[in-house]
Amino acid sequence: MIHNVPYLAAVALAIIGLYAVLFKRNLIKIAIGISILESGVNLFLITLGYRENAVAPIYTNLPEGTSIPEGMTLPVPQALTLTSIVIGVAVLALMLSFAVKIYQHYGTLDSREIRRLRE
Amino acid sequence: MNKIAILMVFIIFSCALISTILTLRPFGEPKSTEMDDYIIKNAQNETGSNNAVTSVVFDYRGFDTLGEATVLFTAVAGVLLVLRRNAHE
Amino acid sequence: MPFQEIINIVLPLMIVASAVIVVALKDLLAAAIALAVMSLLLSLEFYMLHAPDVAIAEAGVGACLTTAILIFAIKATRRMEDGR
Amino acid sequence: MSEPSKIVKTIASIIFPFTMVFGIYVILHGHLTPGGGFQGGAIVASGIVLLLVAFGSAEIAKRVKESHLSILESIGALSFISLALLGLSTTFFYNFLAGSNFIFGRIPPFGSNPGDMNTGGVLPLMNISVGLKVIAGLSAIVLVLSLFARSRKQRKR
Amino acid sequence: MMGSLFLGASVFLVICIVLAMIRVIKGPTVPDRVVGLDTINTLVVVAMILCGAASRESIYIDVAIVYALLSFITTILIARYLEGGEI
Amino acid sequence: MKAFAVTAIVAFVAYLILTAGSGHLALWSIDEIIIGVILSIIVGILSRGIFVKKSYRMLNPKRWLFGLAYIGPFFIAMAKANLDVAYRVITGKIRPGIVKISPNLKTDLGITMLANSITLTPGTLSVDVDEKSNDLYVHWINVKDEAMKKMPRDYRYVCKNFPDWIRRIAE
Amino acid sequence: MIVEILIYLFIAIGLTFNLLAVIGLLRFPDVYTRLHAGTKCTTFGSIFLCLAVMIHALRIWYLNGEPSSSIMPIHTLIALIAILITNPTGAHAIARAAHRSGVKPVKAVVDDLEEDRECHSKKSST
Repeated sequence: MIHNVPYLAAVALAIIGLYAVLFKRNLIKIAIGISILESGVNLFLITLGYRENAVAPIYTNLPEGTSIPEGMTLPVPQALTLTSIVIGVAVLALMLSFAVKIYQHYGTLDSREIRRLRE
Repeated sequence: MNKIAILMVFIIFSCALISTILTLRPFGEPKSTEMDDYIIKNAQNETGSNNAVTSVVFDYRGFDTLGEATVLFTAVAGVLLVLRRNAHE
Repeated sequence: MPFQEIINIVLPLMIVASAVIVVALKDLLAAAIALAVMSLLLSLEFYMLHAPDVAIAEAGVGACLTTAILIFAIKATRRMEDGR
Repeated sequence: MSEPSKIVKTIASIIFPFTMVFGIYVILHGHLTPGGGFQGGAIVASGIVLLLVAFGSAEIAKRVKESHLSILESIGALSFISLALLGLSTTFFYNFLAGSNFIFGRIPPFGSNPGDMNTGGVLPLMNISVGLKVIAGLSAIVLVLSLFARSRKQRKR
Repeated sequence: MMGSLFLGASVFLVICIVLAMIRVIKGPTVPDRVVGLDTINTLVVVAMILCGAASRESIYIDVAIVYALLSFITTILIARYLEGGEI
Repeated sequence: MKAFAVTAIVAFVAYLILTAGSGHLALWSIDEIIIGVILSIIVGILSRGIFVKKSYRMLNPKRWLFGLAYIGPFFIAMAKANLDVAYRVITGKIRPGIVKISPNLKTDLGITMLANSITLTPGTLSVDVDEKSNDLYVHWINVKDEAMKKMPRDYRYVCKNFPDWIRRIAE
Repeated sequence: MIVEILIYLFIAIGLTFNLLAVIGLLRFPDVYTRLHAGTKCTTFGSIFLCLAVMIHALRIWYLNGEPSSSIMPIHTLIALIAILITNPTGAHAIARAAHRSGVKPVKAVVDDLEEDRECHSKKSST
């Protein structure tokens, strides 16, 4: 169980992010919560691809004595995480720009207040 | 009423996530599929690139990168659309 | 390698701690700083898990761009989470 | 009150070219060392944030116009898709340059090797095109947000 | 031999990071937190270099260079916001 | 044009240092050098007015020799600084204050080097700089009474003879 | 043999100063004194740790003799130079921002900057 701490941390990050999304009322805090959730997913994917006593799947100046399929971490989860990170920053920028625009219109960032003002 | 529903959703999701973790393989010993071994062994010959991750990103799974580029483009267009008119006023 | 295991136990706990701080802080600027710390430690964790590609991406995006975007947004709106 | 201090300005002007060199290095060596189009693009965009912080947006407006950014983004997207289309005789995203002894067309020996720039087939070209796209997109986001924040502040006064 | 030495040193640095995080958590004002962030930046760069040397991978050190260059930008960005200038 | 050339050459050298060890042509391979030339032209165009402003004073190699010689006293002062901070961390004896010194340096590079050296040497930390007269405001962790007597404070108490060194290097 | 002793010595010095920096960060009373500890000691400690790595890598280069083993010492040197340039500047920026946002030094004997700013504001107001 103690060795599975990275998995637990990934799940804990996801739960914290979910908490922020569901219970916080500030729009910027909600965006931050989504960002944390996404970090949890990234950590989970990378942790799935980790092999003990292995190095990254890059052949440039590989240390001597590395066995080729077993001595390397899995490349596919890393590639997926790579695309996920750039998508994350783009989506965060989009969410924040919406939040800024909403603040300009309604003068508040509170989600419930905005819902009340809209009616 | 609304608050109770949100709390229920939160608790159900958390329980699902935690119960998933308990059934996973131990840390550091992944189940290596045939695909991963194939990519690690043959990436250098087939794509000529030393970095297996780059060859996965742009060659074996190029469609993912295409989708990612589309999402990036859409997000940038959205940000410009939302904010730019205001900057000119 | 016991050292590797120690690192892999301590770092995730710190990441979770900083995430808790991010959610708990009322000052959004301080939350942005804590988010920067979280992404810093996350990048170190990726590095320790032998994924340098992802570590560079997380470093470039999390260290500079995310904080920059958040601070611009905070500047355009207001700094405290609740209150006028 | 609003100017950054002289020391920060001087150090920023020293750091900026090296950030650019390092970002382009990361983009170009994506098939040899950790890095690639996304990472290098993020680093170059961070260099633009550095300019924005140290010298203000007037300095950037002298150098980069919005039309430049949109042209860069279009060039990146178009070259990416056309590079993918060129391999269509076999499949989409087929690496047609690898092993052809043309530009970037060498195949490295199997196993550990010191790394040769002239390998990788279409991967370096794709890295460059995605890098252009990411540079243009992220810099546009940052510039527009900062302009918006500034205009909000002026209206408040 | 040398590898485990460098890894042990980086474990020590990670413990230093834990102590520096206490300042980020406690810090009464925002500048205190930024000081903590700055210290953690330097410690993380050094820890990355040590781990790269421990795993005998020379290409890993690029990540440390990226961090050393970019963390500076975050610091002066927050400093600019704090002193109230236009960013 | 000269600014462009200087920037491009600096970028080229930086690229060469980054890619050292790639081939057998005295550490570099021919591909890297070709790509380095293209890259240095791009970087030169991008940052032509930023890296080099107006003065070309630093092109003189004598200044670089002085800069190398400056490392010695600087490193000794830095070691002293750390022992000093260690002493204050353990005992907790501090007597802080912000003092103003006028080192009479004219160029931006000189004042930047002085401020960074002051930050790394014993007990001092540069807080602010006057934009016009280049006066430095220094946070001093252990204010000495001798330094407080005259109003234009004597900079020798704060930073020894570093301004003289820097005058030789950067002015 | 002597090289190994040198590496051990440098790592010990570096770790000691990094630990001192963090303790100082926790013990000192206000922002400026914390910056003293957090900047000087971490820079000094990282110089020694990087030197240890560089000596180790240079020895490998000397024993091995291939040009590709020169990558590690050179890149470590670049990272060290980046730390050396950016760290004091960041400290300066934080100190200036803290002073402008109104954080006063605790138990200060003298504060010339505050006096000068008050003089300046009086002059401009009258």
